[in-house]
Amino acid sequence: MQSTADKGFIRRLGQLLNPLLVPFLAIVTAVILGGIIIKVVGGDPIAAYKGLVQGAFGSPSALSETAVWSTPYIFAGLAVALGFKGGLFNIGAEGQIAFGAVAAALIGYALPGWLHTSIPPYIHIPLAVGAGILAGAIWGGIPGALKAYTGGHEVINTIMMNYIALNITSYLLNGPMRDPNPLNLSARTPEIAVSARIPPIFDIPGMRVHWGFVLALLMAVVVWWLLWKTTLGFEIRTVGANPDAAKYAGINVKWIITLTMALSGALAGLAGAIEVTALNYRHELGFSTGYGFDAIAIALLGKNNPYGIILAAILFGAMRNGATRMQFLTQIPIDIISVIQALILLFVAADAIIRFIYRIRAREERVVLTRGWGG
Amino acid sequence: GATTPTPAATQAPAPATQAPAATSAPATQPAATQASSGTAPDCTQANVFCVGDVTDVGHVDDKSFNQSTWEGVQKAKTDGVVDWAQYIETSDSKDYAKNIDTFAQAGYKVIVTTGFNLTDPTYAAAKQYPNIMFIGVDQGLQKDANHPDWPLPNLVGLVYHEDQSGFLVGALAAMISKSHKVGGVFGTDAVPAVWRYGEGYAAGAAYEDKKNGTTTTVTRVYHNDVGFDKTFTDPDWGATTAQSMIDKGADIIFGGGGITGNGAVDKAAADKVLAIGVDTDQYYTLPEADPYLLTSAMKPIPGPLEDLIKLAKSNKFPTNGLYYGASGYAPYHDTANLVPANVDAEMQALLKGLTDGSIQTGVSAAKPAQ
Amino acid sequence: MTANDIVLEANEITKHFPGVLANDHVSIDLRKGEIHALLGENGAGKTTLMNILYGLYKPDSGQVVLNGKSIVIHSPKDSIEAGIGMVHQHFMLIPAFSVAENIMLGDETTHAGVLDIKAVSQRVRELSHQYGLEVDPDAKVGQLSVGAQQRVEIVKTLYRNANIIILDEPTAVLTPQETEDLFRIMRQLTARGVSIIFITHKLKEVLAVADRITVMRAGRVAGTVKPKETNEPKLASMMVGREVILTVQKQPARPKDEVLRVEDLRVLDDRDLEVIRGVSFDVRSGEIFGIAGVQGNGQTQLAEALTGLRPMKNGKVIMAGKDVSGKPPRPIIETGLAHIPEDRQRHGLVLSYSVADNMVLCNYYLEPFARGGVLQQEKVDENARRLIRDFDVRTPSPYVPTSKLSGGNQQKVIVARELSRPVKLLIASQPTRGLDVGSIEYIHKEIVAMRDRGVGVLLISAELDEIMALSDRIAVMYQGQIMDVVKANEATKESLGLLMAGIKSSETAEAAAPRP
Amino acid sequence: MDWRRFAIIALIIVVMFGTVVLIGTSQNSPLVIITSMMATTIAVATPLTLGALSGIYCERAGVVNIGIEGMMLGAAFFGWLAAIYMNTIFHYPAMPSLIVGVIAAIITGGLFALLHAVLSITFKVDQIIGGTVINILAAGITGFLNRQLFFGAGSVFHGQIPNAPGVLPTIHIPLLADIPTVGRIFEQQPIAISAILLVIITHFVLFRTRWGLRTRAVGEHPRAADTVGINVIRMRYMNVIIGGFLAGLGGAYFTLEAISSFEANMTNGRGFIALAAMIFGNWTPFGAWTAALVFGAAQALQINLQFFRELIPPQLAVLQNSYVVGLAPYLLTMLILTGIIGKTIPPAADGKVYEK
Ligand SMILES: Nc1ncnc2c1ncn2[C@@H]1O[C@H](COP(=O)(O)OP(=O)(O)OP(=O)(O)O)[C@@H](O)[C@H]1O
Ligand SMILES: Nc1ncnc2c1ncn2[C@@H]1O[C@H](COP(=O)(O)OP(=O)(O)OP(=O)(O)O)[C@@H](O)[C@H]1O
Ligand SMILES: [Mg+2]
Ligand SMILES: [Mg+2]
Repeated sequence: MQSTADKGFIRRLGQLLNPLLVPFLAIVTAVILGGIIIKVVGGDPIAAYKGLVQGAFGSPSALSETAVWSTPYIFAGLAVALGFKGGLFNIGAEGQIAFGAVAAALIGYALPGWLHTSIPPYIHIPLAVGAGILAGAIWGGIPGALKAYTGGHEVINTIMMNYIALNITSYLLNGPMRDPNPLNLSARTPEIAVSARIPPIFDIPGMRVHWGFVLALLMAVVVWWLLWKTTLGFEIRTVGANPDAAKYAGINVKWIITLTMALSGALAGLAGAIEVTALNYRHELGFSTGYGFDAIAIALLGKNNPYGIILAAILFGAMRNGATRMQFLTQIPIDIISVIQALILLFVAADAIIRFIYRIRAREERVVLTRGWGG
Repeated sequence: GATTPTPAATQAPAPATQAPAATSAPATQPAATQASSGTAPDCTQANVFCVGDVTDVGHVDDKSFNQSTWEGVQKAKTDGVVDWAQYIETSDSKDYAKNIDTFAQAGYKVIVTTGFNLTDPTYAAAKQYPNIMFIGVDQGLQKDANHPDWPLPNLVGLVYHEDQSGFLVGALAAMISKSHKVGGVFGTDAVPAVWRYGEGYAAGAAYEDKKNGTTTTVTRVYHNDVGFDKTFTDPDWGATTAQSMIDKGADIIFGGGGITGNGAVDKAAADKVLAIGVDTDQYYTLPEADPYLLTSAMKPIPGPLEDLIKLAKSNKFPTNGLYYGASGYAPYHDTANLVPANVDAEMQALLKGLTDGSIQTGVSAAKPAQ
Repeated sequence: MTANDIVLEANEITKHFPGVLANDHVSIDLRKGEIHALLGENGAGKTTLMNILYGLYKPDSGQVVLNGKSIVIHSPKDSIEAGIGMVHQHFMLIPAFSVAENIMLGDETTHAGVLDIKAVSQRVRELSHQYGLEVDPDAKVGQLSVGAQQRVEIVKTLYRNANIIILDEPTAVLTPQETEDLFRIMRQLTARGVSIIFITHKLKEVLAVADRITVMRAGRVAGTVKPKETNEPKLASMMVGREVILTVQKQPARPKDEVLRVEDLRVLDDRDLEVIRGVSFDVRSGEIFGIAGVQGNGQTQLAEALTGLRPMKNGKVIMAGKDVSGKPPRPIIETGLAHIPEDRQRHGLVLSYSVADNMVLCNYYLEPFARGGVLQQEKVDENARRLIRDFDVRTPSPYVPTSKLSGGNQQKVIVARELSRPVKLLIASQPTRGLDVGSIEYIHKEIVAMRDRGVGVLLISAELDEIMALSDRIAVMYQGQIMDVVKANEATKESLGLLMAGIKSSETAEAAAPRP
Repeated sequence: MDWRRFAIIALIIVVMFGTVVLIGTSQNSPLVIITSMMATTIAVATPLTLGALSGIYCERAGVVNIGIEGMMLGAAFFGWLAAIYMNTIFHYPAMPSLIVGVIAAIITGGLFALLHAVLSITFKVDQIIGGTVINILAAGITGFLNRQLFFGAGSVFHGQIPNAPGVLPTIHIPLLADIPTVGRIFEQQPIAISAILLVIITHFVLFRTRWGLRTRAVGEHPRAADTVGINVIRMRYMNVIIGGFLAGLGGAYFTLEAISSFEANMTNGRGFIALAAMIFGNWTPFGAWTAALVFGAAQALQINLQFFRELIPPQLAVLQNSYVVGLAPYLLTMLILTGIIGKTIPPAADGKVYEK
């Protein structure tokens, strides 16, 4: 009697934690393997991981930096996940982030000049961030529309859009949008007006964590609500799960595909806009390299669940942030982080391996994105 | 500008291998790329002289200026100037400040930051930590709205006249080339140093053309079509581009852009065409190209950097905010026999002229905005 | 009967699938030169048993005996070597390949590693001549009619010298004439000593062609009988385990105003060929208008065009007085259309969704299921519980994914969803395909009830029996055109069969050759 | 590969070449320009062709492979590493070292492919995710090892920049290579030549042999193949691994043929362009090859336009902007994918997991 009640409780707890179990074990396994690699190449894994944890969580400012790092990861991770839910694979977050950043920067520094007046923050910030969102939405929407109306596969197209974004950004930052200050020798925009800057949460020097982080957390909730509680979310998920049935049900599949990619791009654009308005106060070439690909890992690690993505993003942010201290203390190349992250992704993607190692029952449903190239 | 000639500058022209740049290179090479080993002393102690190196986004083994800087710091350590040296590689521009801070917090006495992109974070840190000496490699600052308090007593920008180095090798190329077609393969011209190398190269060739009544076609191709992070690390592109120049009759190739340039130099050598290296004497960094490496356009960082560290230790840190490393060109090494005495003499004259300012390259500091 | 003319024997075969006992100690035997029919409702385990004999599945226990020797079949390779050939329920042909390529695949003739298509084509011609199975070795399979594809499948088995051939529901997609043709071939084969296992749901056929009949129910053998010892009702109750009413009771229709009018409709298929070539007809409320015809004569595209799933090239569609020509699905649905799609898993359901979500697939956005773009989950679940009760859908709960439901129950989910909405027109495509008599009986009742409630019904089915049992008026489609529209009570199976084969009653039966 | 497509490709290339010829003619003879542009085109096309062929083997067997980028990167690194070990540690002469390097590269590609096969065929991981894993893993491992081996504590070469054995020698195709100027085109390095041979071989294998028929069957309708006794899983494994070998050879091009050093992420997305080439080529070897040539020509265009920067007439000033010209290959790819240059039809079961 008593024991059966316990069993029931434990089972329910198990059901509650099961989705987290595999990713957790994947991380553990990856970290262990990473440690072995460090050992093999003559480093001290314990010291390394100690440095990593210290650097990520060891002090208030460390925590703050981890949050700063996590912010774009959350946005970008949500972007990729939203695409996945709609059956679309957005590898283009990179370019969408860059475009979001450029647009936000432009509105950030140029708008007062255009209007010949200063703008109050509560208008200027939304405008700048909004511009970033819009730019990202366009940059994501184009491959979306191409997929919907011509069948051009979004995987290739978003990758191409990354390169195109790169060329255009390079052109803009070397030409029209280049910081005119004669002493500026690098390809970057002028600093954005103070009225366009999102303030840090605490005004303590060295604590850079800003309201963008809070916005990222809120955005996760919004995305969750959109996907699971609204008719639009129902339509996105239906198109993702079975486009034919969606069409049969009267859903405008082409439009939903376009919209999904646009929303995905918008989230990525938001990531760029926040980096500019809350952190760098300008856009600079060479910023945001690899976020797009990390975002894929984060979306998968988070199982396309907005809340899972928050956790995954913080994990990745912490790793990237802690890496500095790890290297400072042990001189172990930062690249080990990439290896560990790749291993995590590997084990999460092929959770069968983890289930095999730890003897866990298989679950039925499986992420399926591939629709072949035709469209 | 006020130039502080260094041994490298004055002796580089001397043929054969007297140039410290040359002789020191093999010595430093093995040590140079070693990371610090052993355990760190407590740098907060006043008597422990620690130097930290914050790289630009990239690696200390980039065979380019991140590496040269670290070599300089290492050199200071091996020469006993420094008790402990350490580097942090930046993986994202948003970490510049944090990485500098990591050293500052740990009580390092001198912090070296590499690359123009760290200019502002370095300036900010210098103001925040007045007792720490900061050396900004490639950071040519002036007093302006963003840097009102410049020059700071604890901040020096180590800068170079890359246009002069480019000018020198350009002149040499013009004098040596048989086909009077020479090429240059560079990273993106959005980076001022690269631009100065490239345009200096052309200017030097034009200078000699005027002198000798020759007409040399100088083709420069900058790698602008990829990400900032890729433009200096795309050797395949460098090789392809060099190949294309060689196909059109170029008989000297200047590889001026980190690893992208290395690709060009390698390719030229593979095709038995003369090549010119960049930044350091690449005779030691691209051994496979040695037989065809005519020279390298030098902006030797280790020497001047060590000097600066010494000055910092002996509290004679320059206060004018700028410190010019010598421009120069590397010895001809294996190709010395291709360089007639008169050409060599002309080269030494040019170096002298450039150094004392009697010869101007006429190259702007950076690419004018489009 | 002596044991030695038993060529193939399955002993005590047992096979589990997650949640299902597909075969439960099944034993059957096959004699030389006989046609052994295998009968049974959906999921009774017929295909599973055959897949085991053919080496696609491994049995959990039991063994297979070939010519008296117990053999182990690991893969189709083994069974092919053992002389077993199988024509699958769903054809195993590659549309992009030529007939010859399809036939030689897995058993290629090569010269120094290079394929010798000529030799194969030659061999195929010989076989098709020998057995009167006409197939063109150089044709692309994608271009062939279903009947022709089936002939290719049979040649495929003969090409591999099979002397035991398994035919899994071969007649489901054939005209009466094509079926007759198939039976002729089957008899020819048995005359040459080939033994055939013949699976079907159609009792008439079994009685017509089989030497012995084995009935399966829920994974078990319910019994083996001879045709002369039994009749349709007996077989039906053996299959289902209870009495089944094989005929549909219905009062004569009382048609009222027109709910659907189609004028000179022309539609292209995916290969841009015109597959609906000027079709016109009308459907009135309170009547069932049946469209008979062999698979692939445009019925699929007709349904898709009428429901907005496929663009129309030309023509007019008036639904409930509104012109909906070329409109996308939603506005058409909103004019009062219910649609039971031909392919339940592709169009009708989102298999990963719960039963509840699938039951609002077409009206999730309307009150009360949504307010201001926000889903009202409790209303959705409520609706599901009601429909599951009313339509007696066999599901553990409204929340299980429909992928977990059985074929028939999946179909019931769709039927429940479509028939529970207030509509003026019901388009039902192949509503009972692949379902067992039990389910068929149920769905037929619902459709008739719908009619009597004054809904117009457009019934598209390849099952002539179904069409004749339900329809008030019958149109026969042949190659994208309507051959004729006849009153159900005036139509005979033979007359319709001829029309389905493209022969107007005026013409002579000689022309009734199967299409090339 | 339909003729319309060929015509369009030819046209694109002619336009690109023509532009440069017109601009540069005052400085170089058209023949010289065309020759050099062709040389560039072939060089750039080499890794793309091999990558695309790799994709063709995988996808004709029904396995989508976007991990080609990672496979090439990994192969570039380990091939180069093997060559250096042979040359510096075991003191073999350059040539054998290079050959060992190429073999190592091919094997590396095969091993990455094996991983992809295990993930996407055995563990039934979504194939695009599998490919992404390969890409991220390859970038991480090569970056880390490149660093760890050549630099810092525990580095094999004690910080010495190891003396790479150079690059594969140029082969002069007799007679052809002796033609003045134009002969240049026929002086190619082994991998470039083998790429073209492999196009022909692959075409033959796919459409003339038993292996090819079965491969295509498995990619079109695996169950059908299964029912005639073809081992679907095995066919898929084999073809994915063959694809890996080809990607590996493509990787070898970067560090053993083009230049003699390795850099982090040096493949710079060429693996993805290769995929685009495969799709543009409609999953046929010759189609993919010609598509690769288009990308090659686009890069030749870009290089040469900068080359003749000063000569570009003002009305074409836009061509002076290398960023704008740089867009060409990418815009072209997207245009191609819209299908306006003829619809491309992937293998029916491409990307679909096969469950018995
Ligand atoms: N691959 C499978 N995995 C799990 N269950 C299966 C599988 N194949 C068949 N089943 C189940 O096994 C049972 C027998 O299926 P089978 O296909 O043999 O029935 P059947 O008699 O052929 O029905 P039908 O007349 O619809 O073809 C059914 O419950 C079916 O759902
Ligand atoms: N492919 C499959 N994989 C796993 N389980 C299956 C599969 N197919 C069927 N099943 C299980 O087998 C059970 C019976 O399925 P099946 O479709 O054969 O039922 P059925 O006998 O055909 O019912 P109906 O007569 O209503 O079609 C289902 O409840 C389902 O859980
Ligand atoms: Mg069934
Ligand atoms: Mg069956």
